Amino acid sequence: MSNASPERDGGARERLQRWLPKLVLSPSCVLVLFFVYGFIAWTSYISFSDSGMMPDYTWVGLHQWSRLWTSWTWGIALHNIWVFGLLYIVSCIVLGLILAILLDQRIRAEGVLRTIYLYPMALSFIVTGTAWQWFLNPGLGLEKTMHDLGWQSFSFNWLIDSNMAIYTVVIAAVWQATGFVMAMFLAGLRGIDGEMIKAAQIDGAPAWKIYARIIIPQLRPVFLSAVVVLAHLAIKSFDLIVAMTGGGPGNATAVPATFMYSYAFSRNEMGIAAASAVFMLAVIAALIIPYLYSELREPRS
Amino acid sequence: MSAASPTARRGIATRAVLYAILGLFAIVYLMPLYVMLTTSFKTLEEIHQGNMLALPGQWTLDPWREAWGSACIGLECNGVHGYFFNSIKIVVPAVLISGLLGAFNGYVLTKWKFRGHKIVFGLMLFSCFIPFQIILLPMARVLGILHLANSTAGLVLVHIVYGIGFTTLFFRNFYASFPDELVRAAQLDGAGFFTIFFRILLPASVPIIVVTIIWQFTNVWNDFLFGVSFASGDSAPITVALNNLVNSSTGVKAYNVNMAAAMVAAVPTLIVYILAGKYFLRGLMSGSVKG
Amino acid sequence: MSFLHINNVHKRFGETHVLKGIDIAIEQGDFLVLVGPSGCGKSTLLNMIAGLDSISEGELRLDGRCINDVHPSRRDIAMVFQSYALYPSMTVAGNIGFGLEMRKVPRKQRREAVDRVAKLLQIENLLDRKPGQLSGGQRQRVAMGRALVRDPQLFLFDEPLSNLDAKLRVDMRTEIKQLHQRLGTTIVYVTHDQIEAMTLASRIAVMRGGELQQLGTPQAVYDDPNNLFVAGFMGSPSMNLVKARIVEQGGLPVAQVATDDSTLTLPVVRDRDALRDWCDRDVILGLRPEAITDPASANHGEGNIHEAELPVALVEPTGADLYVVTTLGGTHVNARMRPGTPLRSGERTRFAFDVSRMVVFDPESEQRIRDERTAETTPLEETA
Amino acid sequence: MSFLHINNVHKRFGETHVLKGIDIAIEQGDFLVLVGPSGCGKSTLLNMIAGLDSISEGELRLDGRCINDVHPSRRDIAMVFQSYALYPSMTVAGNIGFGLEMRKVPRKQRREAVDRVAKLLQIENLLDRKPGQLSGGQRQRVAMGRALVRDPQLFLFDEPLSNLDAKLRVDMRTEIKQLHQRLGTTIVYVTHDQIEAMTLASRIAVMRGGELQQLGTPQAVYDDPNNLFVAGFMGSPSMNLVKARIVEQGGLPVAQVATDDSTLTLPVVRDRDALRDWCDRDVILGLRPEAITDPASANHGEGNIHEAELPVALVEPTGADLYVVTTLGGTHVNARMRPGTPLRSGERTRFAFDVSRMVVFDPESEQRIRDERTAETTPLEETA
Amino acid sequence: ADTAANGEVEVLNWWTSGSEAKALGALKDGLSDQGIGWKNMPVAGGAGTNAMAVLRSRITSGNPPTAAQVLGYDAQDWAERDALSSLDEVAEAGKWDEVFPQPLQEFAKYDGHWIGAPFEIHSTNWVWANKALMDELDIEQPKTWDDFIASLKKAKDAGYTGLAYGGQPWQDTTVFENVVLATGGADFYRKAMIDLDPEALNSTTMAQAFDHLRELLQYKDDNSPGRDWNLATAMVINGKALYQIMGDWAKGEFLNANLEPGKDFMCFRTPGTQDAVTFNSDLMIMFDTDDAQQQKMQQIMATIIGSPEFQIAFSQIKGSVPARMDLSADKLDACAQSGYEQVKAAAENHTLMGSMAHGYAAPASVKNAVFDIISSFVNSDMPSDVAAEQLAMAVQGATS
Ligand SMILES: Nc1ncnc2c1ncn2[C@@H]1O[C@H](COP(=O)(O)OP(=O)(O)OP(=O)(O)O)[C@@H](O)[C@H]1O
Ligand SMILES: Nc1ncnc2c1ncn2[C@@H]1O[C@H](COP(=O)(O)OP(=O)(O)OP(=O)(O)O)[C@@H](O)[C@H]1O
Ligand SMILES: [Mg+2]
Ligand SMILES: [Mg+2]
Repeated sequence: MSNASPERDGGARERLQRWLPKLVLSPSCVLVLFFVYGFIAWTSYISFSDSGMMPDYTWVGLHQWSRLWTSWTWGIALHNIWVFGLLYIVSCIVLGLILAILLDQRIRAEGVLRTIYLYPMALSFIVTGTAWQWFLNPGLGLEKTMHDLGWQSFSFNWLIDSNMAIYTVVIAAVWQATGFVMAMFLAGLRGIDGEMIKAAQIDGAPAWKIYARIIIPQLRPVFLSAVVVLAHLAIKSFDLIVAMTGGGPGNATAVPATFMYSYAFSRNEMGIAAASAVFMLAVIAALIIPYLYSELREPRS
Repeated sequence: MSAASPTARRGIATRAVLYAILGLFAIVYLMPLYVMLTTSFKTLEEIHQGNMLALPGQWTLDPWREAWGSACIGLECNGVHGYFFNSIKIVVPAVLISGLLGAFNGYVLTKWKFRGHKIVFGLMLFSCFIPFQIILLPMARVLGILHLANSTAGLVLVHIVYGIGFTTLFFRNFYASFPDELVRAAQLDGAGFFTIFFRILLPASVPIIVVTIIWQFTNVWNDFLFGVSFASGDSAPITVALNNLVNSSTGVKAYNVNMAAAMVAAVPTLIVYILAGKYFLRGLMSGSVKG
Repeated sequence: MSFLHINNVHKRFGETHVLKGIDIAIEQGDFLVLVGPSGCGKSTLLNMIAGLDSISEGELRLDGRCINDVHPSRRDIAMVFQSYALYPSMTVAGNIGFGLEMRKVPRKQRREAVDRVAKLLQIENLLDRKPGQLSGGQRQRVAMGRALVRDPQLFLFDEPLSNLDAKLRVDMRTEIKQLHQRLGTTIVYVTHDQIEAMTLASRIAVMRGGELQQLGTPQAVYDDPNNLFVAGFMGSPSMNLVKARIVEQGGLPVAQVATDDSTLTLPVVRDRDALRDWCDRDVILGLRPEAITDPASANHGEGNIHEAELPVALVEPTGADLYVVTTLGGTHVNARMRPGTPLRSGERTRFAFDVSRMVVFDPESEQRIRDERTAETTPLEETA
Repeated sequence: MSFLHINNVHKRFGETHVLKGIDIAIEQGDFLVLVGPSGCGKSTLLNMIAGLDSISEGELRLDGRCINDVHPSRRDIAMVFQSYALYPSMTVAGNIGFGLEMRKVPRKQRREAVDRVAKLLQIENLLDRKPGQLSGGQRQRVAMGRALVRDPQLFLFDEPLSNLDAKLRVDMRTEIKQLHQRLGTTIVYVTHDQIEAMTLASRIAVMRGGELQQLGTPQAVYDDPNNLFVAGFMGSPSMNLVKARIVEQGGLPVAQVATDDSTLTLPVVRDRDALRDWCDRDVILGLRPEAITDPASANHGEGNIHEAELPVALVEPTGADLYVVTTLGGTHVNARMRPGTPLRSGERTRFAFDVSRMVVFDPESEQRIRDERTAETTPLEETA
Repeated sequence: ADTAANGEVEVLNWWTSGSEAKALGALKDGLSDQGIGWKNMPVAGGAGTNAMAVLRSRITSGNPPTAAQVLGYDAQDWAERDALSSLDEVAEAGKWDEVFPQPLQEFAKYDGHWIGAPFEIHSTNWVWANKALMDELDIEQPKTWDDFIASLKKAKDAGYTGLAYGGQPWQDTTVFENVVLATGGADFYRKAMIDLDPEALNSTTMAQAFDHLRELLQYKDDNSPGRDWNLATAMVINGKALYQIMGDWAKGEFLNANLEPGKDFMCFRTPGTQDAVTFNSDLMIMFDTDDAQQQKMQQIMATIIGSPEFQIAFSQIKGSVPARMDLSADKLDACAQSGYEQVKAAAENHTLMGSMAHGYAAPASVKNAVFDIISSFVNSDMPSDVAAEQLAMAVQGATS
């Protein structure tokens, strides 16, 4: 289309029209390229530098990385994010799906219940952390209440048990995100063709089999989205841990996000913090990029 | 239907179980909110002796008054209301601008495709997943260079940058379900790029606008990390003020005031969820679920 | 006792009264086609027969047994849904075999049944695909296979061919017809396609706004409609409905119709006795396009042909036919002529009216004006 | 010079070659209908004419001017999209008036134009509704209105009636036809409906896999198809295509067709000269269903009727017609008979073949076997 | 006062409420007497971690606050980066070299220049005891480690919690450093905790210290993990627990509850550590600026902090003792009076040593590495010799 069209006033305006979409997209592109990918590059560099309290651009090769891998807490943090992430994602999905299925049974108070399940997502853990701490604290919350009510043998002390503390974090995190997952599943359920369910009824399938064999397999895209959103939340679970356990007892509930923060800002080990960040980013990329690829490869119908 | 048939009676029993389960979940879900609310209406003595789950024996609004207007944060005893308005000053432009940019991006990426549009989208989407800790220092430097350090304007910029990924995702998926013919028809009608967007696509985007606003509003309002790092002091958002109030290292903890302050901090997001929750589901159904 | 007996069945969705007392009875081996405008309650009726919607009032009997409260899975009914409703996560074989699996048919037997049906529908080579990888026509056949594999007491089809292109549609229609002839199973079939209804049905039920308008053989419904609605609804292009006046001429009632420039007088052949009472009153005449032809194509053998020269308003050749439009009684009237007839709008030409096929309606009640004995020809199936 | 000249136009989407050199020229006031199977490139061609897709190769001329690089908004073309593409957030009036608004027509004038079009389409009372509140037929009319309000040089319609029910479709078809006659604007129209194509077109272009198969008047395409594809594609029920053998009998070529029990010999009338070369070779005969009738309905006047008694395989009454299926040359053959003919499958009856309408194809190249002079009747429009 | 004319100081701190904020108020008042305004900038949480993150972000963005409250090595780190203003003039005028004890000067001076103004001295080797409970159980103030354990046992047998314990890493380590000091004495403490001598860290003495810690932990209650220190103090106040080992800021809680030292509660050095003091101290550092007005205000602020009146007034509120060694302790309470004397003595005897738990023994990276080990020791059943070995390794890892 190089040959100039004979239109007189058209040329400039038409060219503008042709460039306009890219022009409009470019501010976002520039922002993202600079503030996200530029910073990722910067962090990657820092992970090979001798940075301590403040960035220092002396190249030290893999020094920080080897210190990261010999670090005692990093092992715990990795183990925790693995346990936490897995449990968190699985429980949220299972609970969210169950709630969505239950809510999908033409429930009277659906609107109210939906809001109740959804509201925790609205609150930051800076806000709810204290309430959770109380609630799970054996001396103050659930356990004490049960004792007061006469159930003396009731025991729930996970918050202070270094082996179990991570599970209390899971509980609170699940509480927060289940509603959101439920909403996603509910939307997915509502999108399923009602005739198909009727067809299955005619085929003689009982209700639970209809869900197990027909409906749930069709929610695959919702599962994928839910996993992505939850993985995103799990990796960023910083407020949550800080508000509930501060990473304790000991380092029992340290996760990469708290590890990074603590190494960067209280231990003055920015190099290690950067290395851990780059590592986490690589893990996320390994998880997300195949998903993005599969999502974007084919034009959605 | 006449007399209850066996199937009908079994139906009633199942529904009773159904409602019981849903009700139980609802109670569990409401527990933390309940604890926070009741505590915020109790006196300090009652908290120290009483049961956490009990209703206040003697209701008092003082904790709320104190949290709003006279609780001390550092050496200033003006409550959290100033910070509340800081948050509003941050949330409103951040949500609007990131939403608008996301809408533009979604529009271009679906209706004005160009070579490499998928890569651009992939890059934007991936930006949703970076751990924010790593960008604190470089961001601080950049804000300093831009003279936006320690200001609400700086925080607005930060939230816009890191909100673009999700807003673009939402709008892209939504607009992907719009027929391309719409844009073509408008072109034949003689409409240009912006006219098509503002006159035709945007007015039809209400469901996804609601989803985006809810998501962004919640994220920005509840943000702590950016707030504490880039805008502490007088321009701090409410989460930071709340943290300062709650996390004193010494002294008697005024749990009731803390809880009241926490509720103040939670009210806007709660309102948004309750008011727009219905549209939220609708918006999710209109395409954003699919990834 | 009939095989399927729909006895004064009502359906209400909250305030809306969707079905207002439907009475239909068919015999084993019948092919009942439900037709009617969109939203008239066809799918609702089908769903109620299948047990997928509850019955607000009335009774459903299948083979003598009341099935009002029987769960869908225990009614021994197979259904093909308009939207196919294939299970997207299962293969074609899985889709077809699912009903058998739920009925605990052993794997081996299931396999054989699926293979048999697949062969019948010529989809053997698709058995391992997922529905998403099939073309529209193939999907339709899978949906069909899911019903056919089951050998039920009753088949229900809800517009099963509506999403197919013209060619495939004709093929599938023939397929269904042959199937019905071979198996002899009772079928209830919903469609909005005229040709489908006419060619497949042994009985057609015409519905409108939740009420049954007419139940009868295709021929009866087509040639002998109960009322204006049925007359106008059946057939494409639809029956010409023309305002006319009955006058007496030579002791016999004749119909007078205004043309553009004069008056056309058509003798009345059918329902002559009833029409005697209508002298000097306005009526509506119903004439099928194929009953108005060029004189050469007219059915001189059996018909009662009356010719007239009229102006041509519009000419529409469709290849197979030539539709010629003229104006009668103030409305356009379609006449079907042999293709190739050299006509232009504005010209005048001779039209041959086969008045033996003409029907007459009361313009107020919109009911047919009929001789008593005519109505008796299909006494059981007509409804008020 | 023609009004719209599509000159060797190609379209490639990356690797896929969607249009492979299309040549079409039509005059001002023509009504060109594009038909062809799904995915053959009809919409693509329309989009290219509108300027919504770029042209990979070739040239588009409108009124003598090359418009390859002219922006859609300055081509003076109006288009109705298959999916309507109504602006969901605007009222009906807003939708119709949007094109004028973009062209800076003053508000008052715009209002008048919208009102005029609304009146024409009988949607005056819907002007304040949003598209979501309209029924399918109403939406379609709004989409139409959006194009009609504009008074462009060229209208493009992409399957504009495909989503309507049968009745509305017939009405809208008539509407479009009258509109075209009144305005005289040039129209390019895509459809997969046979009747639409036949009744509306002044020229039909049959496409297949990105290539033009035949361009001609509806009559030419229907009666005188260039090849097997066009013959099979046009018409519903489609043309009977029967294997036969040409032999010489009495110095003239005749076609011999195997029936169930014997051999049927049909004289050849058309393309006799060309067929002389085909003696003792296999061919494919094309016979429209309406050219095989009962002897009484046969076109004895103009046709060349050849009768034979054959067994009836299947009978399909459609109300207006009775399709009788028999077997010829190993395939089912549809014959169209007068409704009411009392026939059952298994019986034998007399069929009348109008051999003057029979066409013959080369089974290998699938091309028509044609006399030279026949091809000359429409020399400019036929394509190789 | 017309503060605008004289400008405002912006002081980053994590003293957001309670006695700490009140103590800071004394500084604010002092400044406002000079017509200088105060811009609020508190950053709570994470024992100053959030504040340090903010400080870094402020300095990175080229927009440092006027001054900041820091602990221990942080002042040195910032000085190393030339980020700080020199306080030499103020120090000279106030004879800081003479009045502040040497161990403190190591943190407040960098390269021979004063860079931080010390607010106070806290000592961390204190035991806080409920007097009524001691009387009830007939317990004398224990003088030796064994006495101490014996009295705890008595309390436990009587159904009380022996040791009120807050299970956070810094509290674990506070108790631990008390045990190390009690077990190995001042020299060992210095060698292990300050010189970070690997042999000392992985010695039998260290293992013994871990044994003692394990023994001590038997007397805490089960709910300790995560508990804030002031809640542990409340247990002593309410008579639920006998002792708490905590720095002298715990005293503020007793005073707040209207208890009197010596009468309602007791304060004494952790048995076995009587002749040494482990300390920490808050430093105010001033950031380098070109703004003359800011510089002037920084000097004024430093002068105020170093002044005898402020030092006394501040410690009165905060429960600490003055960082200056040349003041009269009359105005302080009984505990502080004895504490002040002990600090003075320790300073003389070179047994005034930095606290590991509060970052005055080793840099942050080492401190946190120690936290890791101590916390996991407390929260698991790690054997003592393993713990000692791990400790040595962790420290080595952090210093490499
Ligand atoms: N769940 C429901 N609640 C209220 N009204 C309903 C419900 N389901 C169907 N209807 C109404 O009942 C009427 C009959 O619907 P039905 O689906 O049976 O129509 P139909 O004859 O199958 O039409 P179509 O030919 O368009 O499929 C419609 O007017 C519809 O709006
Ligand atoms: N953007 C595109 N990229 C690649 N191939 C395309 C694209 N758009 C269309 N095609 C292909 O081009 C071919 C022609 O498409 P077109 O839409 O013109 O078909 P059509 O003739 O209009 O079919 P239908 O009757 O189904 O509307 C199809 O095979 C289609 O898959
Ligand atoms: Mg229906
Ligand atoms: Mg198309």
